[in-house]
Amino acid sequence: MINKVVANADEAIQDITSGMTLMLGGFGLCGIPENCINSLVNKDIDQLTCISNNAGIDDFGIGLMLKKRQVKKMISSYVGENAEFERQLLSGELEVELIPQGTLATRCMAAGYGMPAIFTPAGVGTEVAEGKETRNFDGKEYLMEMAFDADFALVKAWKGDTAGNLIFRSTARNFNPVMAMAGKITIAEVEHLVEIGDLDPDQIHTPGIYVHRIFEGKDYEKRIEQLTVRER
Amino acid sequence: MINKVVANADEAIQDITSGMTLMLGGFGLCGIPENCINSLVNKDIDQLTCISNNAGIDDFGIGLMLKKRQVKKMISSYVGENAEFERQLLSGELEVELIPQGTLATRCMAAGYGMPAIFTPAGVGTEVAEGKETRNFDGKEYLMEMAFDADFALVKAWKGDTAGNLIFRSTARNFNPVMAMAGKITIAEVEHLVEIGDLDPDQIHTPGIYVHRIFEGKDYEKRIEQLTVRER
Amino acid sequence: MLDKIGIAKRIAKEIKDGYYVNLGIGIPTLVANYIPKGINIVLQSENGLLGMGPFPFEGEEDSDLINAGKQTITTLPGSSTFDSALSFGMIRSQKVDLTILGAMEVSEHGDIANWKIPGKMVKGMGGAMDLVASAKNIIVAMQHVNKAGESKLLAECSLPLTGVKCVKKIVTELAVLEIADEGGFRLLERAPGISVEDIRIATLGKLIIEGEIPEMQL
Amino acid sequence: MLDKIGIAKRIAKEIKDGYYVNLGIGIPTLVANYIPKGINIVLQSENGLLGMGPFPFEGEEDSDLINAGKQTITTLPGSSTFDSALSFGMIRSQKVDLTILGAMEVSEHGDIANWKIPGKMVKGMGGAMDLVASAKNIIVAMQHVNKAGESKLLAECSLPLTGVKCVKKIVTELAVLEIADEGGFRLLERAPGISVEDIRIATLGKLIIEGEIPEMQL
Repeated sequence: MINKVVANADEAIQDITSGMTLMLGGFGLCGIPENCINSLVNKDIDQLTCISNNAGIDDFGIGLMLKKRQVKKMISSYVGENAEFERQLLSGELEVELIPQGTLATRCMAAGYGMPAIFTPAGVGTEVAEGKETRNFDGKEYLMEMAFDADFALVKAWKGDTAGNLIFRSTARNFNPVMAMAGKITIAEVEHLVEIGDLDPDQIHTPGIYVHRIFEGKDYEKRIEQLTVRER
Repeated sequence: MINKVVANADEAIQDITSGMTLMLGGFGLCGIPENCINSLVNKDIDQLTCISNNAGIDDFGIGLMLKKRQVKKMISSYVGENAEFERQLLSGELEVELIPQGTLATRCMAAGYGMPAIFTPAGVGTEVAEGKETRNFDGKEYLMEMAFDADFALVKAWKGDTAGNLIFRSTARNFNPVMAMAGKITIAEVEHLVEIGDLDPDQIHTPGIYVHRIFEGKDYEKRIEQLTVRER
Repeated sequence: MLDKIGIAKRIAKEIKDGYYVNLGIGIPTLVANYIPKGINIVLQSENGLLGMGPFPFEGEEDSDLINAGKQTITTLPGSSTFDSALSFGMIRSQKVDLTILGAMEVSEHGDIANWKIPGKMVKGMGGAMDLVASAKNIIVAMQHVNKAGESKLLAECSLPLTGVKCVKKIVTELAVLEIADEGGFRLLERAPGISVEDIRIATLGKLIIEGEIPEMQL
Repeated sequence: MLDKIGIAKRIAKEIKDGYYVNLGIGIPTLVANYIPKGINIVLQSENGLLGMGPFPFEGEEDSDLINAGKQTITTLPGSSTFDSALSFGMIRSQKVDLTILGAMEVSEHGDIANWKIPGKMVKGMGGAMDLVASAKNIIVAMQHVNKAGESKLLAECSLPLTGVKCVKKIVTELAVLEIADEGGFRLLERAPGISVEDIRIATLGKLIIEGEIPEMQL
């Protein structure tokens, strides 16, 4: 069997080059591919287009790539939790395409399901609809939105096996499974890499056919963006 | 909380009436909603349209409904494993619409995902494409296929909880999850009905929001259509 | 006049037993605290969770378990997790019974603007456009007038839209109103101590007043 | 001339290490038995399984575990199950590297007919139309001529089509042929004991013969 297991993030991302389009899983800082991001930051590449729901914070996640000026364009639904992002955006150094969160998720899913386009009502009648084809089904208007085309998808799972099968944990699942399905090459970093046969086939969220490289990440910080607690 | 749990199949299907469109999960005889089918057979209704990948065999599954002449139309990808089906088809008593298996699954999924139509290359250039809109994306032709609209979806799961969350077992999953998402009213029969909290939230295949009624089925036969074994 | 908690309490009365509900950030989040006794609902968080529970006790927070506002939360028995595509799938297919969210402006046709102020840093629409375009029942929780004293209930929104013809009901510190089919804000209830005239003054869009307008019961 | 096992053995040589493969019913199923040593593949069954194993031992069959031919099967370590929509999703998105299936007719443009004979009971296309429309690499395993002695390699298919311009390669009891970009069956290999002339006689569509045609190695 072709070996999908690589030693670490550096090896996994070695052929990512300047100008490529990357998908990065996660919602806020939850479930982001920390190891891959750190390796990207240490690599001499730029002009990247990043498809990711958010853009990290100043000192963590995609924010680190922004600080190193590696990102040409962000395609996201909600951004601007960090000062450097705002500075680059206002100065015109960074291009941002804001799209509805469900559209973002569904355009990933469309790629993974081999559907070239999907219809969604999100954004009808708003500036999101500008330049897009609309279509009426049963009296309701929909926008036609195209499947994404990404060179690499970088995702983070809780467990994975050497065949590339992935299991996510709680809401750290978010965009990771749909992006895993959508990359031309998909790299999965996992907290626990196990042997084939160790995972229950019925519990796998992302079948290994969608995953090209996998490694066990290290030193996960898993930062919390908004710590909210209640009184005991 | 509104109680989704019903006592048995008779109660679950009590408001299914003649002329309705039903989705029935299963692939061959694997994962079919046996209890619901048996209750339908005992009910004085007919003129049903059934969306189901297959049509059962003479003495089991949807074949029993055919024998009672309850079915006006089958929408399936592969049929005719039983003599009565063939007789009704050739005599014109039964209408059959054959559609590609992936198209069948994806039209269910489209309904569950609130997408009015999807694009698939399956059937382009064949008689399946007749009367359908085709569209070229990136040099490849696709058919536009519409989401299904079913009054009821009848599915069978392995485990379920009282909130309607479902877990399927092995390849008995097949069409069940996508049909569960697609019914206006979805009825789930399960081998094991458990309390909320007994299932791991990360392992649920069909979230309870899609399931309106649930009951623990009884006397499952789970027949095997093609018993194939190897020498020890 | 209602305070934020009053608005949340009044909206809570709109919720029926068994509802699946998506709550936006701000006042909508407070609604969860005032669900009437005997009513059980399931909260959907669009980042991939059904069955959201309260904030965790200190020290029990889980970085893998957050809501759409990125706050640490808990799950309740019967909860389920799923990916973002399925999450918006259930929103688009109208399995979520009620969406409650805030707004900067609402028009008398039910248009809503709540994501962008030209000239200011735009953070994005998140899931708001999907929610308003899909939900079968949308209640807006907001102040009747903005900080500059201008009405937020207008003939047409002046800000970039989030969605068109989608809002069903609006609860403000002054009133409960519904969008009439023919257009216009139909006044349903007055807040305690608020007169119809107070509401008329604070409403720039077409206000429809039919018969006696009762004071709301909380 | 090859028997069915010979055809399966020859096709097995087309399979590369790490391939995800979907095998149709009949001769294609036999291919799994002749995968060369050192080559590991993963079999996809379109009813919702990756990592299909051999038939179970007697008494170990599981009614919940079948393949697309409804036969009882087993799973191998590393397998995964999923619903039918995802199954065809991975087929449409070309994650399945190779599809091997039977055919009644193939045209010199790569069209395939394998699901319907007018006037006979039609059972349906199952997943065949999805597979042929989506797969990036399709090999047809079939007899060169039908039972009436008529060629199944034609200028145009006479039977209702399953898919157009999709077949890449054909392995029959007589030959290995590929569909040329400009149309036509390009002869690649002869079966043992079969001459180019034998193949020419059995092929009604345009046959392209370039240079020496080697005998196939099994």
